[in-house]
Amino acid sequence: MGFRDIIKMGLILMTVCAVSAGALSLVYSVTKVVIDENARISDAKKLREVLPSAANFVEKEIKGRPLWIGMDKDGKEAGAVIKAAPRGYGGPIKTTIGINPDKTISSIAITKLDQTETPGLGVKITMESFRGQFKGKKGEELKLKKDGGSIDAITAATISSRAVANGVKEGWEWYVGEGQNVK
Amino acid sequence: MEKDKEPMLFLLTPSPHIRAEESVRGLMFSVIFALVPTALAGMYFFGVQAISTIAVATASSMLFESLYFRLTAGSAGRGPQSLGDGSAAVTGLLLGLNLPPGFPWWGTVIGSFVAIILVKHLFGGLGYNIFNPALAARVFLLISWPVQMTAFPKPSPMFGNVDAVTEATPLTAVKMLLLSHGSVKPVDSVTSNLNLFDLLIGNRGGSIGEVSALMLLLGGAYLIYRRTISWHIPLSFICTVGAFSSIFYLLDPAKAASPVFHLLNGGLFLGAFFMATDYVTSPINKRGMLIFGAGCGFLTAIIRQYGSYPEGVSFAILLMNMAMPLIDKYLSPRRFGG
Amino acid sequence: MDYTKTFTNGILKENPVLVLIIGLCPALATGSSMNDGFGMGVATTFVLVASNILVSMMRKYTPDSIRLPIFIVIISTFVTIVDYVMHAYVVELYASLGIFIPLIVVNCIILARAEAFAYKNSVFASTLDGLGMGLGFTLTITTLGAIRELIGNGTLSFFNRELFNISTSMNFQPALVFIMPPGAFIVIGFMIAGVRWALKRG
Amino acid sequence: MSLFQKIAFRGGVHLPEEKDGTNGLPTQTCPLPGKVVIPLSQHTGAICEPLVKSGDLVKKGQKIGEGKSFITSTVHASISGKVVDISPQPHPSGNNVPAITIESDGKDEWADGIAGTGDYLYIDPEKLRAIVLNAGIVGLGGAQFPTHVKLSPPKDKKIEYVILNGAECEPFITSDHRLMVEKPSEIIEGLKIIMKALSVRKAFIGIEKNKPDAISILKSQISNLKSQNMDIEVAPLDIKYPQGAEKQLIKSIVNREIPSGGLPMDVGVVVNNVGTAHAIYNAARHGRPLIERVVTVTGSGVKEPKNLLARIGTSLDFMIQNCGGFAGEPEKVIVGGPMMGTAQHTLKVPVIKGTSAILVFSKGSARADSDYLACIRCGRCIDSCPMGITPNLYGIYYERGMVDAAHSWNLMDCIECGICSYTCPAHRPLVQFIRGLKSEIHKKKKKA
Amino acid sequence: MLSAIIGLGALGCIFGAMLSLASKKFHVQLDPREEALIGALPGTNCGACGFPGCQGMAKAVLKGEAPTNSCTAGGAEVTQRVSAIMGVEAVIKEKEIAVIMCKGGRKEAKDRFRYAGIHDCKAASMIAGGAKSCGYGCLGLATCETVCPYDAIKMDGNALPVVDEKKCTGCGICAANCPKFLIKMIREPNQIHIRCNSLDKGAVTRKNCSVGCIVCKKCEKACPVGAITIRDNLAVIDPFKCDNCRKCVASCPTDTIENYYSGEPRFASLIEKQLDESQSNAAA
Amino acid sequence: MKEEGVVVETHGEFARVEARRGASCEGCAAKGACRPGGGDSMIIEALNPIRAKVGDRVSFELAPGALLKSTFLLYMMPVIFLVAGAVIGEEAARTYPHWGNKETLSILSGGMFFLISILALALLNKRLSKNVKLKPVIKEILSFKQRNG
Amino acid sequence: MIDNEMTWYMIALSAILVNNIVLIRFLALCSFFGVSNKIEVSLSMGMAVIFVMTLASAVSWAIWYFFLFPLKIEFLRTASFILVIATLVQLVEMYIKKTSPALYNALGIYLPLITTNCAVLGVAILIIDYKLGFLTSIIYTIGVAAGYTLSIVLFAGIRERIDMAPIPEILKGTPIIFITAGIMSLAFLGFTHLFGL
Ligand SMILES: Cc1cc2nc3c(=O)[nH]c(=O)nc-3n(C[C@H](O)[C@H](O)[C@H](O)COP(=O)(O)O)c2cc1C
Ligand SMILES: Cc1cc2nc3c(=O)[nH]c(=O)nc-3n(C[C@H](O)[C@H](O)[C@H](O)COP(=O)(O)O)c2cc1C
Ligand SMILES: Cc1cc2nc3c(=O)[nH]c(=O)nc-3n(C[C@H](O)[C@H](O)[C@H](O)COP(=O)(O)O)c2cc1C
Ligand SMILES: Cc1cc2nc3c(=O)[nH]c(=O)nc-3n(C[C@H](O)[C@H](O)[C@H](O)CO)c2cc1C
Ligand code: SF4
Ligand code: SF4
Ligand code: SF4
Ligand code: SF4
Ligand code: FES
Repeated sequence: MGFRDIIKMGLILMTVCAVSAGALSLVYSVTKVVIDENARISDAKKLREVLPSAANFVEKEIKGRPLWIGMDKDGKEAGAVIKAAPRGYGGPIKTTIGINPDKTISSIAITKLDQTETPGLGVKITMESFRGQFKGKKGEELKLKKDGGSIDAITAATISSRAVANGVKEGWEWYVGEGQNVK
Repeated sequence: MEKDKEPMLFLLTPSPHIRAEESVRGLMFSVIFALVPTALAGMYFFGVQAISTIAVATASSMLFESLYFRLTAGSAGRGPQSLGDGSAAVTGLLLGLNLPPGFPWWGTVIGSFVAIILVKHLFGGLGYNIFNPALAARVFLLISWPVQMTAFPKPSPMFGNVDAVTEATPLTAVKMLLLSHGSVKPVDSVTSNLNLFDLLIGNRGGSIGEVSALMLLLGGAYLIYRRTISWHIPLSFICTVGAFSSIFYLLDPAKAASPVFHLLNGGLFLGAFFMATDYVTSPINKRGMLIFGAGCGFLTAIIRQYGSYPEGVSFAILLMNMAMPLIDKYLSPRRFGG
Repeated sequence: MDYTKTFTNGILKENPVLVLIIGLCPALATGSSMNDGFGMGVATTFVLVASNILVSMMRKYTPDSIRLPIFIVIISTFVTIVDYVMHAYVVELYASLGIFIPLIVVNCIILARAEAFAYKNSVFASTLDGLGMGLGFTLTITTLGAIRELIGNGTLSFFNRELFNISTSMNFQPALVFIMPPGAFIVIGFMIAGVRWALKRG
Repeated sequence: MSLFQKIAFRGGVHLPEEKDGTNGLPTQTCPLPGKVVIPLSQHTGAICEPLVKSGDLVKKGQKIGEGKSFITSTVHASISGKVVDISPQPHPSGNNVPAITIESDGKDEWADGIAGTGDYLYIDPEKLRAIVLNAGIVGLGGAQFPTHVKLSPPKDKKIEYVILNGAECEPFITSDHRLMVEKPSEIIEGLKIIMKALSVRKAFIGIEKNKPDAISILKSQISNLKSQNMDIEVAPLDIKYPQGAEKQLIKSIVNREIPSGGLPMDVGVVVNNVGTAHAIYNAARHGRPLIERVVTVTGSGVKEPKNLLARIGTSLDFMIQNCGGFAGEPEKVIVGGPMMGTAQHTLKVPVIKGTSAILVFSKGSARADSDYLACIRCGRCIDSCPMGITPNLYGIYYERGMVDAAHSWNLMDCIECGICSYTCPAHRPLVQFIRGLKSEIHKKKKKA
Repeated sequence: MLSAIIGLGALGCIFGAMLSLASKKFHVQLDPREEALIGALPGTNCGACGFPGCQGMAKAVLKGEAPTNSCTAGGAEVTQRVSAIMGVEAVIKEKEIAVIMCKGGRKEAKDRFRYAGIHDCKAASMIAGGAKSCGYGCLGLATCETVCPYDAIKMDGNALPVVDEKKCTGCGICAANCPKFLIKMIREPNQIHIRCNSLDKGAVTRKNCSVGCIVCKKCEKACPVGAITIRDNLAVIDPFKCDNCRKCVASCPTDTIENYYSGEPRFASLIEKQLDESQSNAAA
Repeated sequence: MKEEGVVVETHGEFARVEARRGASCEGCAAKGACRPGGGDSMIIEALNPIRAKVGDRVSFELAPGALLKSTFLLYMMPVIFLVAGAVIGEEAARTYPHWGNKETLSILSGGMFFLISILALALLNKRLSKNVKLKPVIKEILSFKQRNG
Repeated sequence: MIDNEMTWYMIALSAILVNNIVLIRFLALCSFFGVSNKIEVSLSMGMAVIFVMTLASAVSWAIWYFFLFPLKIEFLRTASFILVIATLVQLVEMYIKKTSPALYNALGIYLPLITTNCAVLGVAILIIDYKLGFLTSIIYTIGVAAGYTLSIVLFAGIRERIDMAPIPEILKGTPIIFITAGIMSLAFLGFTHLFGL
């Protein structure tokens, strides 16, 4: 096998690679649109879910922490949405928190994709029966009953439950302390 | 076959022609005997629930063992085996002692199955299993049913009413504090109101067999005195836990429990005297035993302090079981003249 | 050539996971529920069939000395396609399969079939072979997922829909260990034993 | 005081001694048997060729068999009478071995030319070796290794110590003990001969502490030796089996370890049994070949346990009858000690040079190992193995046919002391496994 | 898109060149026949062929170091397949079968002592040569049964091994492991065997065992083709002379000689028939 | 670790053995499917203390100690150098920010150190390959050449 | 989850124990089961994996940050990484073969096995997904490979023992070693979230 062969092999592989690259960029350009759209939709959906009273949202930022101000149909402020990622049993739990104008919690959202708790145990924090407890609460109420608040922990998943509660409370405190001042 | 009138033929065996009194069965029964005080203490504090859990564990282990023998009778490659060697009883008893009082009976039976069939016999039976059967079963149950495995009833001496009231074991309480990243209370809020005497006699929540440090020490001392086990593994295990928990305590007393607390709590004595010493799954040489014990101790301390489980003894022993073949291979005894 | 045999080989007799013991990582990692297992199986089957076809089509034009890189490029092209398509259209599945989708590239089954079969056989036979192997893989990993999900979670789900839930309907206490890593190893160990036993009996 | 008291070999076990039955009984001389069977192989090495034919008349002490190699020995008629048969006969080893059968004429006459030397201490070493060879002296400690070979160390090995082995560590046996108590001066004279032959100044007599009378008697006999430029010391030894095994003996007394595969002379030591020293004395002083020895007949199956001075070739049957016969039904008859002895299937087997004891277990008191479990890895065998090897592994390797693996784990160092089998709670016949593996290794070596 | 094509194309070009360079240095042609051969062999890796496992033999056959009929275990069928792959004519080795040269089971030959210890013949034979009263006889502890890789030996109720002629492949492993050297490998067509191994004098043998060869020489006289001779107190059959006429069987007073395997007598010509069949198979 | 092969040449104390991947691949389940690197056999020089002849099938072994030592040298040294280089690069970037981007510096310096170690190894190798201890040793003749086969 | 802020020993602990690549994360299983019959062999294999994986990560990192990412052709990641890895392995093989044939014999045979070891590609992708810096990537990679080495050596020790045990016929070989891996994995769960990892 001489030098020519080596060049030839390189060229053949190059052709294959080029064809492959072409095909891929085609697929990429098609799917990228869908992927981005999906991501946008799911984000927007979550915002709307935790703050149903708002019609659209404006993204703001305070000291590097993002915050979404909700506006109702009339352009009136309808509350805010913040995010938190407290450390649970299996890693961070991405929590989306909606806060009513009266500073009570409107709702919180955690999907299965947002967390890595143990299936069958900690994963129950994604269930409405747990998340629903936060509605309308604020301040010291946002703690587990064991810690003096009014949230029932999930059986055998105190750690996950406490993480969520503490995360929500911390986010709420931040909002009440600093986030409110954004305009 | 033999006619009565023919003179008896001489018996020929290879030398030696005498042997020590010890037998596998005798050793196993000495372990059972040494566990009696512990079991009684557990029964005293947890009443009927403890009795039934121990009974179900022991009986089902022996049942699975005899079932397995019946199923595989006549298959080649095995010497004679029978329930009579007592090893299944030890496994069952230890499994029972490793469970919380009142653990559901079906879970106990599954545990016995895991111990006897999955971990012991599928690996070749007595003498060949790599992992400690009772412990592997305990961890299997812990992972599978964490709720039931961590529901420890409050002790209620003298067959009092032990229903329903569960309480966190001291180690669990400490772990919850540690996992809350200091956001709740310092560690000594838990440890300071523990009564040393209660810890010693076993008046605390926990698995049936782990609560009474005194009875465990008694049994362990008996085993060492009878030379059923040697002191190497228990001593190095316990000392290492003591040493590392002291280090952690000195580093940050607010975030670590005291060494005394660590020594008296959890399954340390049960593990060190009765489970890490299981012949089959621990190194065979003395030097290896020291390393094995120290490894168990180190892992226990690390898991207790930094892991997500409140108790690390079971995991530590299982992990060291894995290293046992390597230890054995590279720490062979010193040969004469070499 | 016996096409039926070509097709059925991969299902039991030369089942990649259970008999050849290859392609273990995706099988174990993603076979924690029936749904994910099936998804992974289909994705792999697609890559397998597609690359088998292409390799077989190009076999006359592939120089021997660089066939390996060519196969790799072909395979990784299909894998990337699957990656993006899944990301676009089955987001949840995509999220739970995670890194194991790009890793289909290194799934030894695919390269092995390209080398050992497609490179030497006709397009039709290669298609069948890919389908058979893929089916064997999919069946295995779906079964594995089903067993683990049923015992470990008390449910069976398919296409993201829960078919039934014995933990609520029959008060079954699922054994969590089965959806955790140890369960995967243990279940597949018994599946291998089962297949061996079946093959031995004929 | 002296160094040996602190040093001990690693491993070993305390065995029940069981010596009370016979250690206080003075040696009795066994009556003359009507017939003796003298195997042509009573030693390590080449088997003897018979020097007589069927029908020949022989006298006590007459050489009747001779080997043709360096490592071999000679055998002698132990009674006077007529050779009636030369054919394979049962041997304590369990096999049938060519043997000369002599029927007694009842006269017990010495052969001609049996004559000793007065100044036996000054025999030329070369000549002494010839005397030892022609007296058929082999190790009486059990291994029956030809003693003249031990007395001829190669030039490059300097021998510093002679050790007399009076440990007698096996349970039941008391023959060396009786010999030491009854013939102390002969033993010491024998030792002196050995020391002279090897030109060694320093010697030890190792005796387990459970024989205080032997220790004190021998001590009293060696008090005035310094003048002869010889230093003999009695070394009381811990009571621990296998204290008498030469490697462990040397370790205990002079704290040297024979390297794997080595011999005592590699560490400058020669070890001889006390009986061997006694036999050397007899040969040098009186010209008497080795035709009798002390045998302990004991065990639960013997009516009157005794120490008998018996002619080589006397059948076990005859020995036991002279001890009052069996007590109850005998189940197991062993030649040698309970740890290393060989079980016999017939009482026709003769006493040979290495036979230190005949042990009879009556029904129910014998160990039968047909049921054993898998190794539970308790480590007892390893802890107590005096050679620091891994008996438990050998058992497993035998069962899996892994001969090479066993070889590489030092199998060949095993001295077959039997401790591992003794201690194993799973009742595994470890020594038998080891012997099986050793024979496979030898087979392989032969092939190669 | 363009950058993609150029990018990957460039990578491909470089790697293609590098790899072809590498493969040039490495390439060794693999013989596809090897795979086929391995497929044709039984795959038990018994080692009877003298090579390290089936793969070892395949390589040796390829290199011409081993004849195609080296696999004794596989017999005619495998030889024929291997030959077909190698494109040579099959020379089928006569199959050998293990024959146990002892009939003295528990009933016929008594023990002289009770043995306890490792339950296998090799170990037992180290204790006074084994418990059997006849020093040449079968110890009945099934070492041959354990070692046979083909499951061809089973102990019968009388503690004697029985060879399953269909399963036995003639590998000879049992013969090599019997400590009493009782197993002989004998050409398959031979069916008449003097199943005794005792070199004791007739009288001694008679005392020890009811079915042993007592050296009465009746079979020697009965044999019309002179296949039987007496050597060292034992009658022996020359397998190449014997034509399975069975006259000696009837003549033996102790029933030592026997038509070992049941069923139709197979004569020497059988091997030819086998050859014919395999060749017609090969043609098909 | 034992390997098997056939002696193709002998010279003095050494023999050249043609070895197959066989023994080590035996355990791997993927052996049927995998044809790594194309090559299937290679020639190794081994010590020949038992005087195997050309054509003999032999087993040979590299002493485990030597094996591990050389593995360590060959594989771990470059890795250690790479890490050291990367650390140095990163530290340098922290101390002298104007030298350049942290990542770039660390990858450059890592790569350089790596190359240095490879070069060093190549030099060292000349000596290593002369080291008899690192050569495999022929242990056993498995079967003699069949001269008339 | 690993990030750039973690100290090197935390990264290593996470990779070796808590998220052990084989027993917890299910990568590199084929060679884990394939080349674990002997302790020495698996140790050599482990070291070879450390070497190749580190090299592959370093090169992939460079390709990503200097080539794919700037050119906005991220979608070629899988294809170019695997191409790089395959080439790399062959080059390494060639290098060793040339410089030290003796060592090549002992070790080289395991190199090709690594090409199809999914952990190599897996780690290359993970360091990109985790957005790790160069040094962090290398440390993480070495940690992962060390975790592989640890488990394969332990496993080999256990397998040497299992090979001597009377395992029921039906489970002999592959099934029992899977069950063994299962119990090992069970024990490794004890490290779950150690140090909060
Ligand atoms: C396998 C396993 C998984 C676990 N997963 C979680 C989890 O996801 N979330 C959680 O808070 N605790 C989890 N735990 C921790 C235990 O359930 C722990 O006992 C509990 O958090 C504290 O007990 P409590 O909630 O009953 O007070 C898990 C434990 C185990 C054994
Ligand atoms: C082949 C062989 C050669 C021996 N050579 C000598 C020797 O030259 N000098 C010596 O003192 N002992 C020699 N011995 C004897 C041993 O040292 C030892 O005393 C004998 O084997 C019996 O010892 P035992 O009863 O402890 O097994 C030799 C033994 C054997 C087997
Ligand atoms: C386990 C074991 C125990 C032994 N016990 C004794 C003993 O108690 N007395 C003794 O004289 N020889 C004993 N021997 C034999 C000695 O090792 C050695 O062979 C002997 O003392 C050499 O002397 P000899 O050649 O004169 O017999 C024993 C050997 C072994 C292997
Ligand atoms: C000192 C000692 C400790 C033992 N510990 C255990 C144990 O922790 N777990 C267990 O299942 N069996 C234990 N056994 C019983 C037995 O050894 C065990 O079932 C074997 O592992 C089965 O092969 C023990 C036995 C003894 C003698
Ligand atoms: S017989 Fe051998 S292995 Fe057993 S204890 Fe004695 S020297 Fe050790
Ligand atoms: S004494 Fe017996 S059970 Fe104990 S380790 Fe030794 S062989 Fe095993
Ligand atoms: S033929 Fe040989 S191996 Fe078989 S049982 Fe008889 S003595 Fe044992
Ligand atoms: S071991 Fe004996 S019986 Fe079994 S196949 Fe081989 S030759 Fe035949
Ligand atoms: S699939 Fe992961 S290494 Fe084979």
